[in-house]
Amino acid sequence: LNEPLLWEKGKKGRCGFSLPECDVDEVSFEGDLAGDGPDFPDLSEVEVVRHYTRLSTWNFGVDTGMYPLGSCTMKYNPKVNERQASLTGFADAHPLLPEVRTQGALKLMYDLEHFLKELTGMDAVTLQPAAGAHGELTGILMIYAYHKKKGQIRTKMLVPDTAHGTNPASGALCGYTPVAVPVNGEGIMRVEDVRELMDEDTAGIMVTNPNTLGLFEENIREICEIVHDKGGLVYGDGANLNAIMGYVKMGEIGVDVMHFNLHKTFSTPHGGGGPGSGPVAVNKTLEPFLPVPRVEKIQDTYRLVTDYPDSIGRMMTFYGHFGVMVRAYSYILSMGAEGLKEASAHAVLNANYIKERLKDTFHLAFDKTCMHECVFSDARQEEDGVTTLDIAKRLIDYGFHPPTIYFPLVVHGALMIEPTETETKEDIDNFIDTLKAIAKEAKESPELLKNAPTRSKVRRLDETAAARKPCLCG
Amino acid sequence: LNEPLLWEKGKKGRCGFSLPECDVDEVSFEGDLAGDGPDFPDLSEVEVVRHYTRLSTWNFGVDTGMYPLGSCTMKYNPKVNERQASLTGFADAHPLLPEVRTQGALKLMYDLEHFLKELTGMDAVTLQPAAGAHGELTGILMIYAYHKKKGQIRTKMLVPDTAHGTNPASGALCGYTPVAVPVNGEGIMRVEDVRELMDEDTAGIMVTNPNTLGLFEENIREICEIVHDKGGLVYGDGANLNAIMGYVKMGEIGVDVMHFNLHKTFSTPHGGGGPGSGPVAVNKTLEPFLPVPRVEKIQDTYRLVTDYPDSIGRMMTFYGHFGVMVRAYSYILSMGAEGLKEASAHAVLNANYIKERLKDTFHLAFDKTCMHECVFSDARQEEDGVTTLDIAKRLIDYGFHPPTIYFPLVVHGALMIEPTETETKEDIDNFIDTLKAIAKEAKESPELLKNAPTRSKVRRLDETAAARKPCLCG
Amino acid sequence: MRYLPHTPEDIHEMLKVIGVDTVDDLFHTIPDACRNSTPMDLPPAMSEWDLNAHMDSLAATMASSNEYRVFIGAGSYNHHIPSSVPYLLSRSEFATAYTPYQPEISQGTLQGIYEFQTLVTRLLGMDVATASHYDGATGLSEALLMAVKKTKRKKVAVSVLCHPFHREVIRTYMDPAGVEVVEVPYTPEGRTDLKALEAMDDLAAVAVQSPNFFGVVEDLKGFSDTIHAKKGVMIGSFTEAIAWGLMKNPGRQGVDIVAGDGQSLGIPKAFGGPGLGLLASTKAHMRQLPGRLVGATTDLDGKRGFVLTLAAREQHIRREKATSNICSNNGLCALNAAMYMASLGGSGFRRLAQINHNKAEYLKKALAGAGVEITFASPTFNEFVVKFPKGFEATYERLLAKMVVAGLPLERFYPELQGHYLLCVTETLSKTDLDQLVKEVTA
Amino acid sequence: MRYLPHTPEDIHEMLKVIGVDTVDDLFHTIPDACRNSTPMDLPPAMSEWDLNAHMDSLAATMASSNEYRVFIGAGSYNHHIPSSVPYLLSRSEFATAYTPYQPEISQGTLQGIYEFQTLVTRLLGMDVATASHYDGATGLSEALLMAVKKTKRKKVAVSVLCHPFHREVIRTYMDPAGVEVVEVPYTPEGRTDLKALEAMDDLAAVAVQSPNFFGVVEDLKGFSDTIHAKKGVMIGSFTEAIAWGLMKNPGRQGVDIVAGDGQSLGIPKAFGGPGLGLLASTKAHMRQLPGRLVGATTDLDGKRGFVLTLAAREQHIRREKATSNICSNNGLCALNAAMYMASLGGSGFRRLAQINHNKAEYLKKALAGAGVEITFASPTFNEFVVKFPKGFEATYERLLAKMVVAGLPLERFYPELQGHYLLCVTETLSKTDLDQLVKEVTA
Repeated sequence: LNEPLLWEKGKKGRCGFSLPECDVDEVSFEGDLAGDGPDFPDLSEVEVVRHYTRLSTWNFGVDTGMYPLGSCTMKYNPKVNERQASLTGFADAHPLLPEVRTQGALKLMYDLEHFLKELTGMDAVTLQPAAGAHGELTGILMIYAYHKKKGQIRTKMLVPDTAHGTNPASGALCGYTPVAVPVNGEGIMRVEDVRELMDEDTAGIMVTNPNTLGLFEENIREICEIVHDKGGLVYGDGANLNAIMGYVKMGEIGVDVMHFNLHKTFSTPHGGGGPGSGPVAVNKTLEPFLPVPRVEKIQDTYRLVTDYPDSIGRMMTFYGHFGVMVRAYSYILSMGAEGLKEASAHAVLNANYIKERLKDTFHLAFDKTCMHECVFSDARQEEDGVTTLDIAKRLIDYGFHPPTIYFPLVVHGALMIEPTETETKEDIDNFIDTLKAIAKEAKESPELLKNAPTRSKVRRLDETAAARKPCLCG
Repeated sequence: LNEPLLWEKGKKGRCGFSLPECDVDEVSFEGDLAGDGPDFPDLSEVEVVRHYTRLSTWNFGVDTGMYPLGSCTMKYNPKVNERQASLTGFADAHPLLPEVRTQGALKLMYDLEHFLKELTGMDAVTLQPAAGAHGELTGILMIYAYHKKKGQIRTKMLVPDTAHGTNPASGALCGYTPVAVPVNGEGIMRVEDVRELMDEDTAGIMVTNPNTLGLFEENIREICEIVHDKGGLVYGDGANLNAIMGYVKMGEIGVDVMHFNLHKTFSTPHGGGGPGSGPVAVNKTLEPFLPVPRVEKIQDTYRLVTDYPDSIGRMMTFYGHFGVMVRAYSYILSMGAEGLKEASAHAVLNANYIKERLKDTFHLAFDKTCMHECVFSDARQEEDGVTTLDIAKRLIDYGFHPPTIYFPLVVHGALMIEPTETETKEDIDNFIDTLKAIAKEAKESPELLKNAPTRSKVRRLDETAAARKPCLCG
Repeated sequence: MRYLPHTPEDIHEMLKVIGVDTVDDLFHTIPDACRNSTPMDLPPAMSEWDLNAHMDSLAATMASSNEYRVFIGAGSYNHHIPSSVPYLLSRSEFATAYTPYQPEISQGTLQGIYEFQTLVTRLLGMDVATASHYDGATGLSEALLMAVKKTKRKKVAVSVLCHPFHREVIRTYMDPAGVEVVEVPYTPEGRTDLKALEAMDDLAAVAVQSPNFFGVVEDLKGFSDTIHAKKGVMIGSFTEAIAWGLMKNPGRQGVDIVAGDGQSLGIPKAFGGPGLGLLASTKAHMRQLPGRLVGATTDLDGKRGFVLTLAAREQHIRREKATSNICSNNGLCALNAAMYMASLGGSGFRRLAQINHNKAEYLKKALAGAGVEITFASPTFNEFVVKFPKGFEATYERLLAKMVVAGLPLERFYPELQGHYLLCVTETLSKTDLDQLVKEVTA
Repeated sequence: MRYLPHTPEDIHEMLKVIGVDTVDDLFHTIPDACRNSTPMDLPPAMSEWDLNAHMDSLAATMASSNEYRVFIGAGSYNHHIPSSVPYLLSRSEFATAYTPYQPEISQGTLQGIYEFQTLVTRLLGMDVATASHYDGATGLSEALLMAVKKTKRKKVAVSVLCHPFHREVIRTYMDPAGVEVVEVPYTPEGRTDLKALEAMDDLAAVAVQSPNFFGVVEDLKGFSDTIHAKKGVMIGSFTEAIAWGLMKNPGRQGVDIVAGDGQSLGIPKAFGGPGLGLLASTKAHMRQLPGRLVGATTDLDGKRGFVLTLAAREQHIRREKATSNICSNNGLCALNAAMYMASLGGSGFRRLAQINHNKAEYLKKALAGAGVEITFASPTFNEFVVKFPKGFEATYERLLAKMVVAGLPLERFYPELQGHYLLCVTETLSKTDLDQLVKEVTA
């Protein structure tokens, strides 16, 4: 079933909205500043409903099937949390209401901050950042403010070459030039490299742990010491927190500031690319620099406090993505400490199971126990002229979402698989068997992979043409 | 994507339900009457969610596209009415609460009865019947009770041969033998036929008006008079009420008792076959026989009253499908009198438009102005060996739900099309063009129709085998 | 109007094609004498927002089980419903479809109902289950009519401890069918009197509910043996389906047809409906079953698929010779129940039943300990009858003001049980709620 | 645990394949020194039902716009949202998908966002719009950074009538980038002072909000002309998108980049977020835009399809050289806004804006008539500033007790405006509500 673009439908004069009668006089809006209103198509409600219903059927979500997108933690999103977020008291609350009338929301935020501190052993949290990258920016701004307060302008930032692109990009917004820390033969950073690269012009280091190879940075404590010794600070990227809940507290291993991806680790729907939420936790050193407003409890009353002279300021108009916080808070309450630890345990179990069962079929970048994800490559399939992209597209025909591909950059032709803890053994086995079948097809009839996908709404799309002659609106 | 049966999934010990902790002592349930609990598969929440999400994608609903199923009135179901039905006060209300704590629900029922009276000019309404056929049964039981009260046992019931199968079946439950009233060359009943068939052994007549050919029974007043003269009563089948709201009041043309299909005319979702709701309206003559309890307003308090000695009794455990009533009530309030009349007007307009544009392509059973539906047949396609079934199945490949087929029985190979008022002209045009294209295919490449559908989850199913060796559970 | 897409131009173009001037011209086949004498007098159309406010105000008057502690069951039970279930049910492909007459584009509904039928047979120990009926009462009435047809006898016995409203519906259905209904009385233990049944003759069937209206678990086997000896049909019924998590199922007790109410299976109480009628039987009664049945078959390519089957029983094929007049059933409620049963699973279902039992027994014991009379000593599930002290009406009102509904007065249904109340406890009530009731009742 | 499907057997089998004994063995790569010193101290796991009750109790403390009459806008607006929109948005195919990296199975999101981009360009009269940003403040900050990069100048001017919180965010973003922020003051008419801008030099850009924080409609054209004469970039902003139903769009006023807040477009206020940042520009700035862009293309068969495009601007390709660090955006909110705009349509959008205007003007006039000072005489949309009589604090509290929130005190943001309040009126307030406010305020 096809479905035209919105403006290829409808007819002037239709409306899919219940326009209220106007119970006061008409007052015309006239003069130079008056316009004509937007040129939108006019649709009836049934047209709108069918349009988006059809569009939705062309999408693949977690409810559709396994979505092993590495470093994205596409776990199942509990339906009950949607109920909580849509409660009138939350969804229909204005952010500037008098504080006495918003105690429930403030308490929720206050408690959620506390939970995140417990999870990480950090000292203070801001929930304000809108997404992971926004949290990174917040963290780097705080590092910047910290050095500035000490009268220092540092110009560099250590960034391992396994890092997400957001790391160097966030650093750049504060004027930091990234300095690459190479990965060693074991897939992690060496102490010596950091010792060599770290100096007093360097603001600190940004570490993702476990890193994007799914490997725990075993030298993290020594690395943190080196950085601290040179007056630097350690930034922890929390994208992979789902691997270590209940096992490692970032605050205890030397991390000074870290962000969370609430939507990943705490199971809120990713919404086709957002909204996310990227709270930031800090230790005492950085606490004065947290964004305002902060939520505080003063004699049984929760308040929004802005009186922090060293604060980096506001990161968003209001208090962050409260709707996402509600879901994450609900998730943590549903799981409890044991449940969260078990989630990490099962996430790691699933990744290692996949690694073991597939390592004879696909080249394993680093053959050692992984955490919540494992990284293969197309090295063995290359000889048959088959690439990671082909393998990924072929998975679509079998009803799976492909893994993350061509990342991390340190692995040529990477296939980065993160099953998460919510997949059943049966689905994981099915996924493994499918990848084996695809590897066999790669040898025997590679054209099946080259032509894939064939069962989707569209076949492979011309991305080059899209970028060369951008057509961004209709 | 395929999806196994529930019990082909899961593993003992999983659970998709949040079992509460038990805060009281365990008390074992023992002895002869103790069992082992049901042998259900154990599934996690994600398995349940994916199972039904996938199943849903194999279905076609009104939100999917045009659903011109004759006599089923598959109009668009407003989303806002789902909100109303799920309000805690309604969804979470026990039917046996003290009346003082259920005034809102009772008022809603009371007012809905009033609306239905206004729509039809009838004198009293019961909302209790669970579905159209259940409403029919209620009506016939009242006719039976009426005659019985007069000391008469009548044995026959006039039923036009255009009637739905539920009509004779409902009559049969009260021991009435149906007597067929033939349709004339104009597609409606003749006065003479009724006069000839009606006698004092006949309880009355069951009339669907407009009838299932989509034609108004123009002689209805005379027919009613004849039936009344012989002491009979006139039953009105409200299945096709969507054609005449604001144009005809059943109570004014001689109907003594009629049912509504709330889910059809008042736009509640059909749920893949129910729940429906089949209120019954009566005139003063039959009012004493209405089912109990009845909703009454006594000094500003709404009450459920059972004290009606002539009542036929209860038709359901409680008060009918209240959840459906909420939606229908909301729909009527959203439309108002003018909106409802306009709905009928547009429904009739759409049907006539289709009739006009397709009558050169398909044989039209009765070539005259129709009401809300029109009936074609496969007479012209027969010569190419193509049947109504083939045409219907081919429509599926084009993204339309097929019309009602092989009904009414009086038209050989009938295609009964009811577009409803909520379809846009564009979709109707598209439907018409598709049917024309199919007629062309029938001539040029009939195998396309014979093989249809090809784009659905399954192809044509072996219904004979299903009935011969029934496999009704797994 | 957002539900009516036609613009004046659309209408104009369409009329031109038809060849008439106005829409009203299309109504010319309606004789003047048949036209409305007066327009419909309905409230003016409301906007979505006014409607929301209006419905909120109506709903706010209701003592919902979310706010009140409601100790009433009696055919409608307050159980927790996982959020996943209404979410899945709201998918428009399920909700806005019709009866699956076109199986190729209805496999979602069809597989869902096939699974429902299977879960019901497993729950009840039966061979076949229908795609649903309206509710327990109507299902039970149809079950009795099945027996009447099968045995060609015109008398049925119904336990007086079948739900009083079910018995009323049965009378409504049986009267014009010329079927005599006799009631089987109850014993001082709150059970249906088997001895009384033994004395009855020419019965097409006997219907016994377990747990019965007093919450007492009945020994269905005894009734099966007795009615079978009389060549009648044994019909089992129930209103609280959760009980089957602990009780021996009807199939293992010789029951031929089971007709019960499925509202407990995750369906909102919704002021009494829509609920769900469960109707199941042994193979011998399969072709007499009323209503839809879904069966497995294969498609042209040999692929598994599902269809409505055995239509030869139904009104649209057999008309007056059909086994019933039923057309629409409660399909979406059946799917709802299947989703709920799938969410619980076998292990969860049993555990949930046990929790219900624990809580009800706790209250029973606590009330007894506080001196309240527990009327019947027999084992019960979820519900039981108590006799509250004289003057309890005032306590009842006081509790109501405190948002507690302290059970259902029974005198209306059983005049001999003056001062008696039927109390229901499910997993939704906490120990605190139960303790509060005991405290208030005995205050 | 319903979210963790593994049974002990599952785990056992998997461990066997891996070749270790326990799950904890898989954590051996974590040095002992890195292990948790103490377990996490979190509340015990709650059942769904306890969680529901807990969340209900938190939500119940909030003065929701459903129960209260809230006369506050100031960046978050109370507009009616059709039930169809949250329903469609809840479809899991939209809600539970990730960023559409695999376009073949993401055409729903991609077409939806392409349509969103198009509607935004039409709303604002721009050539290009991004797939969304976090909110108005962050979008506006990024817009200023675009101008800084483009002009290589290190100074930007921001109207003091841009939302105060937006200005705070701008300062946060600009400081480490070494960009100086100067504020353009306002005139006694409540408008940004164009003359003051004329006196400023070396500006990369000026940002002006319209309607501004006082609700006053600004003449953006004047600012465009002035800043263009200085070879700077004109940035338009807004917090109330509905205003474009009546106001001349930024494109027609010479604006280069528009960065505004889209929460008004059918997105719940949700205590401030998630909302929606709208970012659009003329073609000249296209390749400097931060964030995702969806473009049309064709597939192997020549069929129309959509992909994320111009990725060379983005962090995952360009890393530190990217136009921004943004990765996740507010995609679902963008889809939400598109659904809302599609539901209203062009005609509906304009009419809705008119109704908003009518109501706000009604209140303004009624208050003025009752002797309340309307601080600025300029034309406004939806919001306006009043000076309430002395002692109004008590009235404010009295109204709060009556479930009315009588505007936002402005002194906190503009110390010179002591006793002044910003009042907002949308279509959600009835004449009765407005009359009540007037009556109480002047009582």
